[in-house]
Amino acid sequence: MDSLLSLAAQNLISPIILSFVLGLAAALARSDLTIPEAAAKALSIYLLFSIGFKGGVSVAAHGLDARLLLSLAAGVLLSFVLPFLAFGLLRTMTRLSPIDAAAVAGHYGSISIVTFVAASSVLQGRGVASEGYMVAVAAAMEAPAILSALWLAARFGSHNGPAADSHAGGPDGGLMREILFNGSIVLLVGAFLIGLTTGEQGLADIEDLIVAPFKGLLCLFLLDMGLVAGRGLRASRGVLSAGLVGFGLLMPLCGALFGLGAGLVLGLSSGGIVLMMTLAASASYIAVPAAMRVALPEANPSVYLTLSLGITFPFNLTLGIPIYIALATAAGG
Amino acid sequence: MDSLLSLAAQNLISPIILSFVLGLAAALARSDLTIPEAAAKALSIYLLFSIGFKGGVSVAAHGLDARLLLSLAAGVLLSFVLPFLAFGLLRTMTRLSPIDAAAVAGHYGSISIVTFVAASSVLQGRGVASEGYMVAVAAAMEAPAILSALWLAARFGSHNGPAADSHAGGPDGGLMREILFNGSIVLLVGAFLIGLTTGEQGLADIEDLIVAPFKGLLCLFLLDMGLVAGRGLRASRGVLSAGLVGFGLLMPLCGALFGLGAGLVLGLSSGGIVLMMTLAASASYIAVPAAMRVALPEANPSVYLTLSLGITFPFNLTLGIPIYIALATAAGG
Amino acid sequence: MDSLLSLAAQNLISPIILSFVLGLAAALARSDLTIPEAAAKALSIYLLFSIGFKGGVSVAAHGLDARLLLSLAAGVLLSFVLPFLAFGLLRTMTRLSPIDAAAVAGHYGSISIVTFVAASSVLQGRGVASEGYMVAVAAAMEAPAILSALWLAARFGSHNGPAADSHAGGPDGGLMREILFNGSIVLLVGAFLIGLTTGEQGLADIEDLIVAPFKGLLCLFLLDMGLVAGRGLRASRGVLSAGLVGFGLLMPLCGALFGLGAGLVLGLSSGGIVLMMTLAASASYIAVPAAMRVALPEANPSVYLTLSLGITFPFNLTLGIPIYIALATAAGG
Amino acid sequence: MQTHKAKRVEIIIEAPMERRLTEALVAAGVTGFTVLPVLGGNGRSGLWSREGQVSRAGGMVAVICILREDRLEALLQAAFPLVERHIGVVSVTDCQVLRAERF
Amino acid sequence: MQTHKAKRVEIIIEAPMERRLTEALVAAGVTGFTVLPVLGGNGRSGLWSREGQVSRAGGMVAVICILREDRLEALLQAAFPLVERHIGVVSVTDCQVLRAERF
Amino acid sequence: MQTHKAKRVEIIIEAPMERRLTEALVAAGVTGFTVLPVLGGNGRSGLWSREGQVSRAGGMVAVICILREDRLEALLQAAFPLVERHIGVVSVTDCQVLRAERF
Ligand SMILES: Nc1ncnc2c1ncn2[C@@H]1O[C@H](COP(=O)(O)O)[C@@H](O)[C@H]1O
Ligand SMILES: Nc1ncnc2c1ncn2[C@@H]1O[C@H](COP(=O)(O)O)[C@@H](O)[C@H]1O
Ligand SMILES: Nc1ncnc2c1ncn2[C@@H]1O[C@H](COP(=O)(O)O)[C@@H](O)[C@H]1O
Ligand code: NA
Ligand code: NA
Ligand code: NA
Repeated sequence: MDSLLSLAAQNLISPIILSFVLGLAAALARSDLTIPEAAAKALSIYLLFSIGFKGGVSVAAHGLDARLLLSLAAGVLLSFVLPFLAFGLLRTMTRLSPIDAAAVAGHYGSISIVTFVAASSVLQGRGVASEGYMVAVAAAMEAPAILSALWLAARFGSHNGPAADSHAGGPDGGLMREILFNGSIVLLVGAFLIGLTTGEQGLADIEDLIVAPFKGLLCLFLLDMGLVAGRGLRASRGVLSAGLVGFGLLMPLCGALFGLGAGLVLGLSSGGIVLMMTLAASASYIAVPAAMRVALPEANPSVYLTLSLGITFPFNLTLGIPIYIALATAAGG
Repeated sequence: MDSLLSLAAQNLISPIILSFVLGLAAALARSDLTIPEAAAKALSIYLLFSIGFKGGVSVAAHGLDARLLLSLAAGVLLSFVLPFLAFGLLRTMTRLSPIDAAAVAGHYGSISIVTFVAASSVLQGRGVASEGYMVAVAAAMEAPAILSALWLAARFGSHNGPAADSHAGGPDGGLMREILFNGSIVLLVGAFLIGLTTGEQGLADIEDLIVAPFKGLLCLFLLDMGLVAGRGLRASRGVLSAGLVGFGLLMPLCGALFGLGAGLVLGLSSGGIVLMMTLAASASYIAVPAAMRVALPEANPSVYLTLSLGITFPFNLTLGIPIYIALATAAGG
Repeated sequence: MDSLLSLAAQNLISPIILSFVLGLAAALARSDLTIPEAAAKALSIYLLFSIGFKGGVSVAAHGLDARLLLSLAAGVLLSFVLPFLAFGLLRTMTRLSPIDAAAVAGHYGSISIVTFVAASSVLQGRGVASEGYMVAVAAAMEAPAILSALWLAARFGSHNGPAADSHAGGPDGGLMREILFNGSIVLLVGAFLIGLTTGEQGLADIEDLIVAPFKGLLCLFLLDMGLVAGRGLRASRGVLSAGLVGFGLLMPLCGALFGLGAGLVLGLSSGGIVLMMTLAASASYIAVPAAMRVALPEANPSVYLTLSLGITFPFNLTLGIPIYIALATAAGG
Repeated sequence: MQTHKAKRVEIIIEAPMERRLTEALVAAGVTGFTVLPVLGGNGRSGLWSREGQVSRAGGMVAVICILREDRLEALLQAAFPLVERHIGVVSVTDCQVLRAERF
Repeated sequence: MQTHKAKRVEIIIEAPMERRLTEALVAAGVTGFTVLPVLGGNGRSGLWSREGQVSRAGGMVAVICILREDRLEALLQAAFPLVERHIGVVSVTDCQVLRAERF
Repeated sequence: MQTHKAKRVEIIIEAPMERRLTEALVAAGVTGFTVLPVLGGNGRSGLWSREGQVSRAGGMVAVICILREDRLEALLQAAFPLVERHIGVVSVTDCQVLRAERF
């Protein structure tokens, strides 16, 4: 417990977290500070390319592993299953309509790559190794949850819901392609493969870009995330009931426990378990919202964006990651 | 005198100044070279974050200082007072209307952070130390001058001027909040506090981003400043009378003398005095113009933008900074 | 032959080429991955500034050379002459109209700076030195080809073609100024002069920006080029006949032979010959298309953009550069 | 100068739906349109701005389409199913164009 | 397809005034509008372009507002004090909308 | 509130021609206009989008010009030679403006 506290405190006093807090505070104080949209997108491309590449290089160095395929399968399974848990919790804890609950549930089965990056960064700062292929697991977990959400909406939603959608281009081939060839998945997997192919030599070529300034650029990205989260919280004050906030804090812990279980069963390293927990605990705010706008337009976007970005993301960033590290250590991971 | 010349020459043959000159020349030759607006904004966010952070780390290392508070107070005072001097000079030397003169005066009480960065960079290149908290002084000097300008406009402007404004949302709470929570102030102060909190450890985390490529990115930013200044000069050829140009060259020198006085009284280090002079000598072209568009819409924006960006900024960058260093040295600072 | 193959293979397995391939594949798979336009422009400004500057520093270090002027003259001559060769080939191999053929021909006389950068990067990776002033040759080769194209269009095009244009502001003073003070020429030449003036000292100031992360940023730029080339190929499937594709592969080889001849006559170093070949072999996709839209609006932009970016650029990047290196070595360069 | 009657249709729609809308337009024979970026807006679902978005999810675009009067009905039929269930605003204005043969 | 008469108001105004304008619109009961970016322009105060600006100070935005005819007067009353003293252009066009109940 | 009749002209044209168009407008006495960015579009020369461009070459912009009815002919005369040979769409709408003296 003691070490958990000191771990959390140490985590909180890092430029990365404080940059997020600065953005959050600026937005809540209604400052006009903004990161241009193009710069924020460029930063996210940098982060995806960089972690994908480094993951690939690490797999190239340590060799392919039977556990890689099992971990991918476990990630896909978690992504499929967690929305059902989330849906159940939401229907119990909140008054969300089935459609809204299904949409939110989809976000919690999928993942937040920035939370993953932040956790990797903390692990690295503490010298804890982890499996390079966890990046591929992250990519594999992005999409399956969307299908679970659509199924939940079709099963429990009203009749003119997702059904009506299909004639407007709903969960059709177009949407599946969009989800699978989503920019962030393609970039993450592509950079992973480039890293895998070019290995240490490739890394030496470009490490002055993808290693050295990484933490600093992550700070700037989190500054922007703080601004966006803060503006979202301000804009949707009315939206968040106590039940929703409770869900936004409870669900990541539940997800993390599933991640812990998976990690232990797979026999991942201690760092790998932490990353699996983080993936399971984190909620999407890029790929899934876009898919939901297309496939479940009746669902209220401010509910899922605010929950995922305004509650769960800051929770994971500040308290969640230290908790997952403590739990993984306690579980003898 | 000799050393002033060689100092100026050495200053002029740096990639930083030459990048500015390149931008200026390209714009005057009507080249279509442009830096995208989003990239320029991203660069300025980088610069503000970087110098704020480094200032904070330096204060964390050297300990808080009674002089910090006194310097902040001196900065605020200078920012309040200099517009009155500027207004007097403008009414004497030029035919500007009282409203236009008040608007220009506000710019000269406030500061240009890029001029400050350029001066820091020259000092650092020469191995001259300065107080880390001068960054906080810079932030404190941004806003007060705006109030002086509004007061001058209300006192000396025509009757339907600023008065009429108040019912359109003039120098009201909204405007005060916008000025105080202006993006660049928030970012500078926020990064300063992050640097102060995380100290050397935080710097080690992100110095590959905020220290190593700093000078190079400053070059690219100054390339853009040159382009903008050149386009401004071209667009407003008719606007600049000899009197206005004279003011744009004289006022920074006057401001610098006030800064010198303040620095000597405060007992700042030689580098600190140069920075205080630079702040007093520089004129705003970001925060104050935006505030003037809201509060003094009758004032002609091309007058104040051209003066501040097309005359005073290049003057400070090329000749001003060496002069201030020579003066500070001569004053035994 | 053997070494050519291993050279090509080695070239192909670099992060730079693979990033291009990733972009190409993502676009062909209709992924929504995009690099924001502002970020792509910012990257190209970085590349131009960086290679211009480094070229200037290298000339400053090795001293000015009589060959510099001769190389510039040779470059200008090649740029004037190659469009005639291209026009002849196009009229023989394809059914393009004279106007379209003239427009395409202009692209092949001019150059692609990214191909040049990629070749420099391969040379540097193999420790082969080259003349720093080749950057200036690149700048000198951008524009002359445009004049040849306009002349070809006027001579062989229909009567209401370029003639009608002149009254709409055609190949008039405005256009000439636009071509000569084109952003990329100005930036390349300007940065070259800054590097020449500030020399090694200037480089030391900013090398953490313009040297260290260069290869990594080139990867990101090529990722974007792959995306754009892929989208272009997809959008203009109908446009590319077998004859056109053949031209897009043959013309760079012909150009490279002219470049080889010029390099040998000038007595350039082995690296310099490779760069001269690369310049002659490469085709413009920035400066020339913009000029053609203004001066030859009847020419079909999808023909020249697809050829230059979708066929010749990838060919040069993957196979061309290793071939030119092998040829230059074989010629005892 | 000779001008001809036409209609100008402006559709403001969520960015993730842009591709579906333009495909539906093309399928309905409406092959000329222009897409403008949108910075922000306000409506029943509240205030938003592009710089306040993490992703394109909440962003919007404006699709402008100039067409002959007799094709308007086909366009509206094609666009309606998409804007009906999604956030979107459609307005139609009378206009005059040069070169009627283009539309 | 059934359409209904409405008005399309386009207000081009300096970027620093955007927030004040949209707040005034909301206060006047005009809750639907869309903000478009502006690249540059020309007017009595001369030529400008966004890439030639150091700051937003000189930039502008276009606010588009589609509303029922009977609300137009309220909008103009709300917007006028702001555009009067600031740089700004207001134009009103007749248009047709689908789904009248939204406006 | 008192409004006055005017015309709103919208010209969608290739970005490399923007400067020529606006110079022609100014030469024809049309000194007020606003330039909006364009993200993409479709037409006889096919689909394009700004993020799919390496250079400005294929990009377009929209120039909006509000002016008094009696100046419309001069504008169209000035713009026509440019849009005729280049890719471009011109539409004219009736509108109402505040402060007629500005136009
Ligand atoms: N009356 C309107 N005029 C112009 N744009 C509107 C209007 N109503 C809605 N919009 C735009 O459509 C978006 C979504 O509207 P809503 O579905 O009402 O939230 C808003 O954010 C605006 O960008
Ligand atoms: N007649 C007009 N049509 C369209 N936009 C205009 C017009 N007049 C002014 N503008 C826009 O409003 C800005 C300021 O106008 P002004 O106050 O006349 O300088 C210009 O830069 C244009 O962007
Ligand atoms: N009918 C139209 N309505 C709106 N924009 C159009 C129309 N036709 C063409 N455009 C725009 O003009 C560009 C070039 O058109 P085109 O010359 O037909 O290829 C297109 O990419 C669109 O951006
Ligand atoms: Na999850
Ligand atoms: Na000052
Ligand atoms: Na060539």
